Amino acid sequence: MILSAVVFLPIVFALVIAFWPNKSTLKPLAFGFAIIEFLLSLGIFKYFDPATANLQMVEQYVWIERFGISYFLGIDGISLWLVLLTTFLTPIVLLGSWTSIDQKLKGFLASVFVLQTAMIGTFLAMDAIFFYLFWELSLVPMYFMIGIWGGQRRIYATIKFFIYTMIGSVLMLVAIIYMMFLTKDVVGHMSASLLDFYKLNIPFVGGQFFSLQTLLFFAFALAFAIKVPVFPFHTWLPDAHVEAPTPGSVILAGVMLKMGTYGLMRWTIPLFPEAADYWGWLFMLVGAIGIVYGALVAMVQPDIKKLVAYSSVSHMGYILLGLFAFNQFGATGGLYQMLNHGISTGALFLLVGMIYERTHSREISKYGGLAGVLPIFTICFFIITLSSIAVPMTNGFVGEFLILLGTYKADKPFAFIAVTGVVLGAVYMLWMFKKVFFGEKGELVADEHHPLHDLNSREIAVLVPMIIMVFWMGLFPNHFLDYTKASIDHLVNNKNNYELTYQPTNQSSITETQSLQVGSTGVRQ
Amino acid sequence: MRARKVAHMPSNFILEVGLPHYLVLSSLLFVTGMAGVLLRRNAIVMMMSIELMLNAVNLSFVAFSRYLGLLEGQVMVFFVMTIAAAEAAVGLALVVAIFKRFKEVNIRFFEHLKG
Amino acid sequence: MNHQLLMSILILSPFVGFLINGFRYKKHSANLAGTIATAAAAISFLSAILLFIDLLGMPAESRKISVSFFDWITVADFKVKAGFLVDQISAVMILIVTGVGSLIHLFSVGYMHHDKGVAKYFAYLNLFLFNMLLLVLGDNLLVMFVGWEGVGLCSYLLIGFWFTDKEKAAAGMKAFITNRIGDAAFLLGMFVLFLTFGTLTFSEINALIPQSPETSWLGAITIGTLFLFIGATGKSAQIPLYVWLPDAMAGPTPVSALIHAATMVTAGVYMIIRLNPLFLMAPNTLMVIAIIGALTAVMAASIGLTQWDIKKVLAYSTVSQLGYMFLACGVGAFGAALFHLMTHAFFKALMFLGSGSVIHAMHEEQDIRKMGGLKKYLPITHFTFFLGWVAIIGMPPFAGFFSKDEILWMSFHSPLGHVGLWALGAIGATMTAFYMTRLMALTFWGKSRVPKDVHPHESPAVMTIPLIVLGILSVIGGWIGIPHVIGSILPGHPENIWEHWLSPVIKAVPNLGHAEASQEWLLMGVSVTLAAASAALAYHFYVQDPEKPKRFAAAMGKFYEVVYNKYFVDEGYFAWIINPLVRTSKNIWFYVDVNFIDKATYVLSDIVRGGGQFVRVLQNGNIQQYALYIAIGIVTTLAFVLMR
Amino acid sequence: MSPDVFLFWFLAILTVISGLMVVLMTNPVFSALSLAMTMVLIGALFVTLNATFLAGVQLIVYAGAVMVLFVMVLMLFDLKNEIYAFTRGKISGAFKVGSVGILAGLVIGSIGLTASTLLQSSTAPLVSMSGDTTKDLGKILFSQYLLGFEALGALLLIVAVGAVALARSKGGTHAK
Amino acid sequence: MTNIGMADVFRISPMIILFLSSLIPITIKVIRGNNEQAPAATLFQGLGGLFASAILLATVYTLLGGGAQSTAFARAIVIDGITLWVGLIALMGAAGALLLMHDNPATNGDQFSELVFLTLSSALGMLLLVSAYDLLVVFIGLETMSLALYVMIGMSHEQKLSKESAFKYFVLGSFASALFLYGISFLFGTVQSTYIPDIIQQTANLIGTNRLFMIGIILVVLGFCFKISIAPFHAWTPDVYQGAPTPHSAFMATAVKAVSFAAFLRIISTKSLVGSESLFDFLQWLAVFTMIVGNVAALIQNNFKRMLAYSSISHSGYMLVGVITAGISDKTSFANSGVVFYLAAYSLMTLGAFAIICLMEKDENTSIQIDDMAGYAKRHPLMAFCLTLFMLSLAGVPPTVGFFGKFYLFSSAIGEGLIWLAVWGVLNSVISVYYYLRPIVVMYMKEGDAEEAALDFSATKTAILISAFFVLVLGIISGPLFALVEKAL
Repeated sequence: MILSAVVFLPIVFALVIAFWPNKSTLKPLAFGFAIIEFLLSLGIFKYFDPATANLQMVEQYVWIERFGISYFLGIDGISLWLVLLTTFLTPIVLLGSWTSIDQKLKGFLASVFVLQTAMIGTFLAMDAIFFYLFWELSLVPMYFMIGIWGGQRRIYATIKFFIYTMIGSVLMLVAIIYMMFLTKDVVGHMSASLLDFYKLNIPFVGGQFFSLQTLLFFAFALAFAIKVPVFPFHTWLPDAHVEAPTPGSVILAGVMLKMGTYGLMRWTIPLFPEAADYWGWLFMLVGAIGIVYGALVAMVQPDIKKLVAYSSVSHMGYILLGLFAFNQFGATGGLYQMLNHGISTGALFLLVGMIYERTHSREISKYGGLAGVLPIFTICFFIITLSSIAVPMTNGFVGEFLILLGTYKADKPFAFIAVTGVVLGAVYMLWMFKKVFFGEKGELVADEHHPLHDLNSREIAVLVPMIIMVFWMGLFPNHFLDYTKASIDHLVNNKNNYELTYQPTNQSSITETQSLQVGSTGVRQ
Repeated sequence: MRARKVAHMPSNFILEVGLPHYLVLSSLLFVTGMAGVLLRRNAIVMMMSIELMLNAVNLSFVAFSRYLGLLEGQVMVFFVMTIAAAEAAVGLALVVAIFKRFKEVNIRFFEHLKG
Repeated sequence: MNHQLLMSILILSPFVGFLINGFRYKKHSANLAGTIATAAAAISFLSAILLFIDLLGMPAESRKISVSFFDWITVADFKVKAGFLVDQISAVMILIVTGVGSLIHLFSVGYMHHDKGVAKYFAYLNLFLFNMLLLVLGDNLLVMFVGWEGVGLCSYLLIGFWFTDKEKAAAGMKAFITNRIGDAAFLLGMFVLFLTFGTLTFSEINALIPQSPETSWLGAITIGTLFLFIGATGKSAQIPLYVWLPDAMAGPTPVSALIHAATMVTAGVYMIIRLNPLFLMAPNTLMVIAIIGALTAVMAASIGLTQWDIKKVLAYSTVSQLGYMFLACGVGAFGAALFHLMTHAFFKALMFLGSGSVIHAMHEEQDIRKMGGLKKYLPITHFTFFLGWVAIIGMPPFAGFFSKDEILWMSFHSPLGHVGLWALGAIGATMTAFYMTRLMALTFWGKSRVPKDVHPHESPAVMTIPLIVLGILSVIGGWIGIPHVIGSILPGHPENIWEHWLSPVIKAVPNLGHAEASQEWLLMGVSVTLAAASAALAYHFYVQDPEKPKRFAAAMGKFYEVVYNKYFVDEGYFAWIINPLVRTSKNIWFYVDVNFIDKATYVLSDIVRGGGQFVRVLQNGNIQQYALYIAIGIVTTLAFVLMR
Repeated sequence: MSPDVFLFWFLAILTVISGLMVVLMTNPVFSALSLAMTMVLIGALFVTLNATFLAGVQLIVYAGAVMVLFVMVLMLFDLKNEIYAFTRGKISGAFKVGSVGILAGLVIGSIGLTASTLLQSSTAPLVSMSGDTTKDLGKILFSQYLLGFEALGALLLIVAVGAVALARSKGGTHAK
Repeated sequence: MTNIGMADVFRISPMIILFLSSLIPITIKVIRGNNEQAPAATLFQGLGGLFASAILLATVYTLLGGGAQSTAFARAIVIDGITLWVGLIALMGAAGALLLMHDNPATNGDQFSELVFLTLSSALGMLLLVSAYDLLVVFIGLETMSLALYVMIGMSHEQKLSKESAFKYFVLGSFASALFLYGISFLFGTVQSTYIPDIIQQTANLIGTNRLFMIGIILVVLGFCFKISIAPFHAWTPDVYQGAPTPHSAFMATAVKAVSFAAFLRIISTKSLVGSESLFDFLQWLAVFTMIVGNVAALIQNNFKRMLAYSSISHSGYMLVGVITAGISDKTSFANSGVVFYLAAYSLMTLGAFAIICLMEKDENTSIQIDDMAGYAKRHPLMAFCLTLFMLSLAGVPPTVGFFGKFYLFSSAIGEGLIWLAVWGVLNSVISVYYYLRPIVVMYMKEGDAEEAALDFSATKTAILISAFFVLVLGIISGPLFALVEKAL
């Protein structure tokens, strides 16, 4: 039950907020709700067994019997931290937007909670259609968030965001449906259960694009690639980030992008192992290009937020690289980097939002010398910058190191390309840092009429958890990796006949618990 | 093959009148009516063209009925006639209503809805 | 005492200092902040001494204090512990780092007395110490890398300490980014080593190395060590990544002394020494290291001949001296490298602090053309600086002589060495003597060119005490490594303690032949004579006939211009790497993102919209047109279906 | 050429001509008259097909009632020769004529190709159709097609009410 | 000769009750001396009739259980699953339209009784159409439905556009029925019957060989394509939807479309038609063409109704995919039920969307431009939310019913191997997202005059809220409903 509660509690919160009569107590209420949700999600640890790669805390109920669609929630090491990341970021986001969002507050808070449900659901749903439902649902609140509370070109950005993501996901829907028909032969009835999908044995023909597994692979991969976003599909991201309000940017960068990489990890790679192997180079290539490209373009951005957005492209390139390295280092690093990116980029957006609140400008050239005026802000920004450029002892380093190691092990040329990202990452971040914080006071900073105030206690309270996480994850990665180890080992070692099982807890289960040994027969070899 | 057909067709075709003749006649009337709908701008003439089309259909029904020996075809015609009359009534009522409003029955004046 | 606790104190004491001063970042009291920081450094130094004493108490073969705190990263067979190791090498290093560090902290109290950000300054300094200790103590490459990046970070912070000056902030950034290039290679090196040996722990790597040297250029060890060496060139300012170090002089002078002379910049050398058995198995890499080291030594020295900024001269001197250390590593004389590292730490820290004292006295003036004759104003500074000077130009029996001589000798004598390397080294030494003498002459001797409004005065005691201590060390520091040929003629035949101490952890150069004492004497004599002669020449140039250098420079013409402008390396980097990169970035952003990908999307949407417009035109409101569509539809369908 | 055949050709040609006249006459009244003539001729063709009852109905309902309705409305509008009787666009005109022509060609072609097989499948005797069919028609109408017949009744009611309502509709609630 | 007795009358009792109740309002009006009674009373009479008819329809179906014995009047009609479900959809659509008419300035007030009569009559024609088992009855049903509609549109209080649209609808509709009828005549000539099962039975023999049969079947199919507005037979749709009073547009988009599809399904949903691959190929192209035309044209519309009209065209394209699938699949039921479910879903959401337009119309001459909706979210937050729901549902965003409609539809297509159609479908739904989002954008993201309106209830709002409720709830629990539909078909 705890998973259901974690997934759907935010919706309940959203409803309560929508009908809450008192406008002045809305913010504390919502913040309290978010904290409750976070505490509840911590409860997962009580039942979570890090030693097994099995699906845990499974809840499965028949939903649409005709198509074998079920209400199917489950958690394993891959999704655990992403769920936690979501619930962790939400209260921070709410606290961070305490003063910046004043208009249509109810709608905003409700959107945040609906979004939370959608994101957690995406990470926990183990049924393709159920997953797709959350996947698409997440677009709507984010669409509103950008569109209503966003900047000047918000409408352009939000529609671009929506349509880009939609294009990818509808093809995935077609692929999902097709696979549901395929399950008929394996489990005897149509099924949308991911566990049944894993049992599929889809014929693969190397070198032929129009072959079944390849097409399905690309249908899934495209959806996730656009969300990630992978290099040629990334242009929605800077626009969305720049226009989104701070909380929107934080959630978008912090969690929503992870939905793409999570999808690759959970769906694309284990479902289509041969195709993933065969086309892995392509994804490593675009990942590597993304790293360099994102960094180079970030370097010349005049807008801080855009810079951070392009840095996201670069960082997500690492994750892609790690995932398609197909070894433990890459996969672990990729997963870890998802969390890191959530923390560091989320915090960066929060910081940018804080300064934007003060000056109403994000133009780098108008700043300068901030370090002398806002020391605390500078320190926080600097720490997060360090995390972002993966300085050791911060979280970013662990992820990036493992990814690069995995990549080097898998495919050296890509590691060489990716390693330039280490340098370029420092270049654009520090360059920006120099321009904004060092040097003489810029026109905004020196403005006598609007003296800038350093961070207040609320803002510090927002940033402190992030900074703690930065160092905690950087110094004690094993605290986190211990939980993911079993799952990732299982994923990497059994990639070509990946299966998940679980101990059934209720009667209405429609999935057999015994895994069929499809890997040993059939076309897979 | 084709030459022989051309040589023999005319006499047969003219002398032995059968179902195809009626069908061809009906189709000619039908397309004439269609052409009327497509070409004439007067709303009433368009409606008349539609009536012409319906009549052509009737002819085809009756011809089938006759040559297949099925009375149902005539029943169909009966129904079609009634409906055609009803259509005409409604159509003319509409045209009158439009005329009252626009003082015009040329359809080129009814192009407000477009795009 | 418990080693773990001792180690914790050693490492964490500066960190605690950092935290305390960090949270007091707004405070202006230099005394309090300085006391805290210096105390933290001193506690660290004490622990280091205690550890060292423990180490001494152990039998020579198993001199090793290894402490592991927790498992840091564990993924599959990649297991890295937060483990620290004190052995003969790192023991020397921690003593240098904490000892010299403590002195420089103390010096800073005086030097930074009037600075508003003094608490911040000391926090950074302590943080640097912490990171440097991590670097030195780490028992595996990854922990070393933590410190490696950490010290780079602190260097960045301290170079850009006066961040309101754009130039200084830029210098910090330059340092960090240049270092990052090296770090990226360091990462790759680690990957190669991990995938080759399955571990990153020094002891395990050194245990797993193959028996015979690897001759191929593409062998894993060669490639791995080359990558590590590129990493070292970044940190230790070697060609081609040395450019950041002269700019790093933008930071406060004690920082230059600590970070950019004594400790951090030697990290690359230290890393190579740490992995000496591995490097020995990669003769190709060693060759590269030796050549790069020698070239750097000469090139930096030549630039040093022309500079007017007191700190820039010292900076190029540092680059040059680091070149010597690499030369030593490259010829397999790791012990000599570490030895020079240590003596260099003494005399270069001394000289930097001395220059700091001068600058302090001159009210932040760094141009030596505006000094001269300071000897009478700053007697202590002058005296200690003098000691540093004789040490660095390699005059026996000062510290620099022993270490540099050892390097030169080995570069000639070692099977990995070459007479050419020796020649380069000797040329470098000659130049060193020249520019150092020039520096002495222009600063302290001769006529005063001090502007009228500046009244130089001797520094307070907190600043002179460290100078004195370091001066003493510069004199006696070399005596622990007296070569055999000299030792044999000295009374009491002092042993080469240094070699003896290091022998368990430093592999000797294989196939080292027997050396003729006369040969060694000869080379020693040549280098000392050259140095002395060039020092005399410089004295003549800058004290006796100050017009000569100008004439000489004019005679050299273009060549002087090139050298004076540091061979235009910075400009070259800008012209060929940085500017093109920025331009490319702008272009790809503009052409790929904005004008291609987005345009393509727009074109797509325009096509869709165009389709909409087309349908809209067709939907012209005319019923007959609509009926025509129906007719066309029917005709097409009929034709399609019936004709098939 | 037997009288039947002659009659057919005579009626057919006249029907086509009058049908064309409906379309081609620029004066709507002439069109209406041509249509009336066409309907009469079709009624005559019904007779040649032994559908005498329908021929009668055709005359009464179509040529009588419907045509009267048309002419009446025409008179109401008092329309003369029209200047813009036909559509003007040349391309669309070509398309229109072309599509109609092709349709005719396709249908006639199909009839020609299918003619031989058309009657083979027929098993019902032709003789039963020779006599008066009115009675049989009535029987079928009130048994097999009863529902349709009833529905037709409802339809007529609807149309009647509807036409009245349409005629009486005064326009907007805010009509001036 | 067949005997016709009370059993047959029982089977058509839904239609009878509908017909009778349709007479009530006008009779009362006549009795009252041509004075309108209270609109609410008229409305309730109409709704009552529709409700009673629905109940009876369900009862008849339940008692007969579908199958062979549920035919009536010499097999002229059949009460089977399609009849039941699509009949219910049509009645629901009519009821919704009535609710809208009650409030809409273009339809309420004067002549409301006649409108109710005509609406119910049109619904009668629809019931006839969905239950027709004979092409003749199909034709009669079609005409009854259409003629009533022509009049309804022409009766609008709005004087200019509605007349034009009624006339256009009438001319094109008659033109299409003539073609349809011509097709029937060929079918009659070749099959010698207009009875649908006969035609289906004979299809296998005739389809490849007999060209006249082919012409007949094509003309009949295309006649339906006209009614369901498949491009290029769609051209009437935008003009008529725009010009007609909004309640009538809603009526057309829901009920008319649903029953036309149902009748189409009846004819096409048989394996035997597959004999003509070319026909099915062509229909597939038509489906794709329709989606594209509808979507790209909707993209650039600013008039909300016109946009919805084009969107309705594109939805016809989606549903045609389902119809084609039904036509080629062995197990007709799945695709059939997919189409029927989609019809229900589409009716719900499009009714809601039109209802909101109704709500915005101040007087009969208003035309709602999308750009005019700025600030609507502030004025009517609840309604704006509902419209958002409808738009997202139309766009096929889960968990609304629109998503599941598409899911079932495209599932069936994919199951039958028509993947490329499904791909076209989903890609088109991406295009559609753009224009469905536009009203949302304008409502929420553009500033408009914004004094919050008082919360009052009206018939239209009731319709909106009910639709919204079902759009959401049926989305979440679509499974049981789909199972029910599938069981019935």
